[in-house]
Amino acid sequence: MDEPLIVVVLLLVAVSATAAVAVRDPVHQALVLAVLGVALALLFTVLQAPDVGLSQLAVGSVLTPLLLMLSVHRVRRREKGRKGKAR
Amino acid sequence: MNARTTGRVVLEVLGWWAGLTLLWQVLISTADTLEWVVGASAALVGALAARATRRAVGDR
Amino acid sequence: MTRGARLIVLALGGAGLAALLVAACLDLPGFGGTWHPYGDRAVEASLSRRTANTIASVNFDQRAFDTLGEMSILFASVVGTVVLLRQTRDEKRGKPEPEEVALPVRRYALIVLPVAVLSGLYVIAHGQLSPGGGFQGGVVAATALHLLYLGADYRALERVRPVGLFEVGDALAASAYVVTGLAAVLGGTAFLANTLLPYGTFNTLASGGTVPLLNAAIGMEVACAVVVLLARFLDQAVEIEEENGKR
Amino acid sequence: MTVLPYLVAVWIFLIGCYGLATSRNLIHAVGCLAVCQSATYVLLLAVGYRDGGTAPVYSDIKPGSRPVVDPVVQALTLTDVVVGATVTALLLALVMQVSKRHGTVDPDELRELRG
Amino acid sequence: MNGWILTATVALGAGVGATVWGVATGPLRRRVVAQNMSSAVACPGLLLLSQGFGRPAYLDLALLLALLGPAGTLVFARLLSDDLAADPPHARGVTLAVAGYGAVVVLVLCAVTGPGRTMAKLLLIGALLIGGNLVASRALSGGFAASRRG
Repeated sequence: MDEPLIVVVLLLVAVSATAAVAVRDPVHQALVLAVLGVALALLFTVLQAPDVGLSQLAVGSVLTPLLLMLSVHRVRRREKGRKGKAR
Repeated sequence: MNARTTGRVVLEVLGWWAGLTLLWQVLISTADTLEWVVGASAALVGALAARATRRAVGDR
Repeated sequence: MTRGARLIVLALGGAGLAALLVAACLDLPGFGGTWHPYGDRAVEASLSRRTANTIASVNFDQRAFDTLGEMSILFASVVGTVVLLRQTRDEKRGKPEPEEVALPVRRYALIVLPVAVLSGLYVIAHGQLSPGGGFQGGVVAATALHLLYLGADYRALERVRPVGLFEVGDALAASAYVVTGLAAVLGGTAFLANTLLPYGTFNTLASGGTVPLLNAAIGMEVACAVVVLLARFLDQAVEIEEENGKR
Repeated sequence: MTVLPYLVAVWIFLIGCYGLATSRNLIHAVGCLAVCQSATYVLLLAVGYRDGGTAPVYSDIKPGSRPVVDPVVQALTLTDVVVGATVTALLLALVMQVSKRHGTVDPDELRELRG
Repeated sequence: MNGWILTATVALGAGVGATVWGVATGPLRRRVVAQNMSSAVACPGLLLLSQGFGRPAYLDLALLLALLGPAGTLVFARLLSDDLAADPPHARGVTLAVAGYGAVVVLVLCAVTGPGRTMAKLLLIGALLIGGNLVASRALSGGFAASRRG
């Protein structure tokens, strides 16, 4: 009944998942993963699973990007500190 | 903390509490007594959080 | 193994796996079919216990033991993270610097934070009625608190977030779940069986027997767990410095 | 159409595995693992879907008035989304430890350090 | 399939498709704007879907997205403030256009549902969505002064 809608959202998810892997920089990947989270939440809504959609929104929009970005921040700061010391 | 600041703090928390209880009533679909009780307590938590954050940001 | 050889092995394995998975997909019951024997029975069981949200009924009533397992994974990974990211002897704690934040952003954070906390509590409290539940609402309420870090700075967040209390809350919520399960055993039935409380009126807050209780326990558990996790990550990213003398 | 959602799940899983194997940065690898995880969610929910069905949540519709989708797979998925996020956090904590001990997060460089 | 779902299909396909493309390519300043737009476009889509499926309960999803989407953008604005200060994004036109789209969707749905709790909820979601996205895009273009953090 809602076939075109399901196909469109499925394709959005597939494309953004591919982009999340193809993008090699972790900061850029965190940005793509945030969009993938939104796309997945849309897919779950379309597949009539609002509970799962809520779960995905709660986790994917803030929590996962925040964790990834904090790790990147930490690792970068460390590398910068090492380079500064070596100089 | 003198009486005037205490009064202002109480007023601020009460304002948030009333506003958030109203908001709870918007979110739910049907209201009964238990719903009001739960909503009022959740709004109280929110109001205290609002007060605490404002203080944490304010006096530095 | 060189990079090239690794890619060849990956391509071979990937192609084999892809072929098997596609073959399996072609044999699955078609997408959108009408044959859902478990689903139909789960809906019936949920309605007989007057739980409006069937998914909450599956999670906290019919498969409550499975949720206990999920909760222990969550608990274990939080404990693991806390142990991994503790402050070691060669690290010192620096003072986080105050941040310059544009006024509209700060005002937005201060206004939306209570609203987001309330929405998180609403999602938890209405878990057995409308879409939502402890897992989702817990994450929302915990994330809401971190708007203070995003809209002001880490020092402000530290003032309103006693991590020790949240650690205690995490443990208390986990044991509350188990205690609710054991209460059913004391009541003369099986562990986590939903026979203790009256089922109530359909589609009201008190319906569903022990489902709301377990739901609230999970909500508290998840909220505390996320706060503790993020506290460790923020400490590492913002506060903890390494000693200069290292290596 | 009857297999497209399953094939999308397979594609997401395989592309995630590819990223995991070729990643040059452990943080990126953890992100790829999150992509792999989402493949399982898509597969499970696709299995539970019913044409013309709606969610079995009766807060705003009458029971029995509309066909409903399978709640069991949804319950499995929704707990895993949240638990998966905390497991991701655990992996990221491991990555931070690796960076502290060895000063790099490139798997190839780490191999050279050990060997 | 009814008109609401058809509209949602077109809007989501075009809008979210564009943001996926925007977030996967180009300079950092375009990627963060695309990330911000993804929640701003998806939220009205969820409202349309809720109406199209005839399920007011699905509005909770839009509510959470309106609350948390801008918070997600603030994460990036916060932790990338140094990079963004060197090359600040300017996306006033896109932001206003998407905000207008959100406002139109909310107003149309309000007109259809009529007064009541659902309408109040819709207006709340609309206010949070538009306010949040304007603030988030303000935060991206210089909301956090570039600091000396590492």
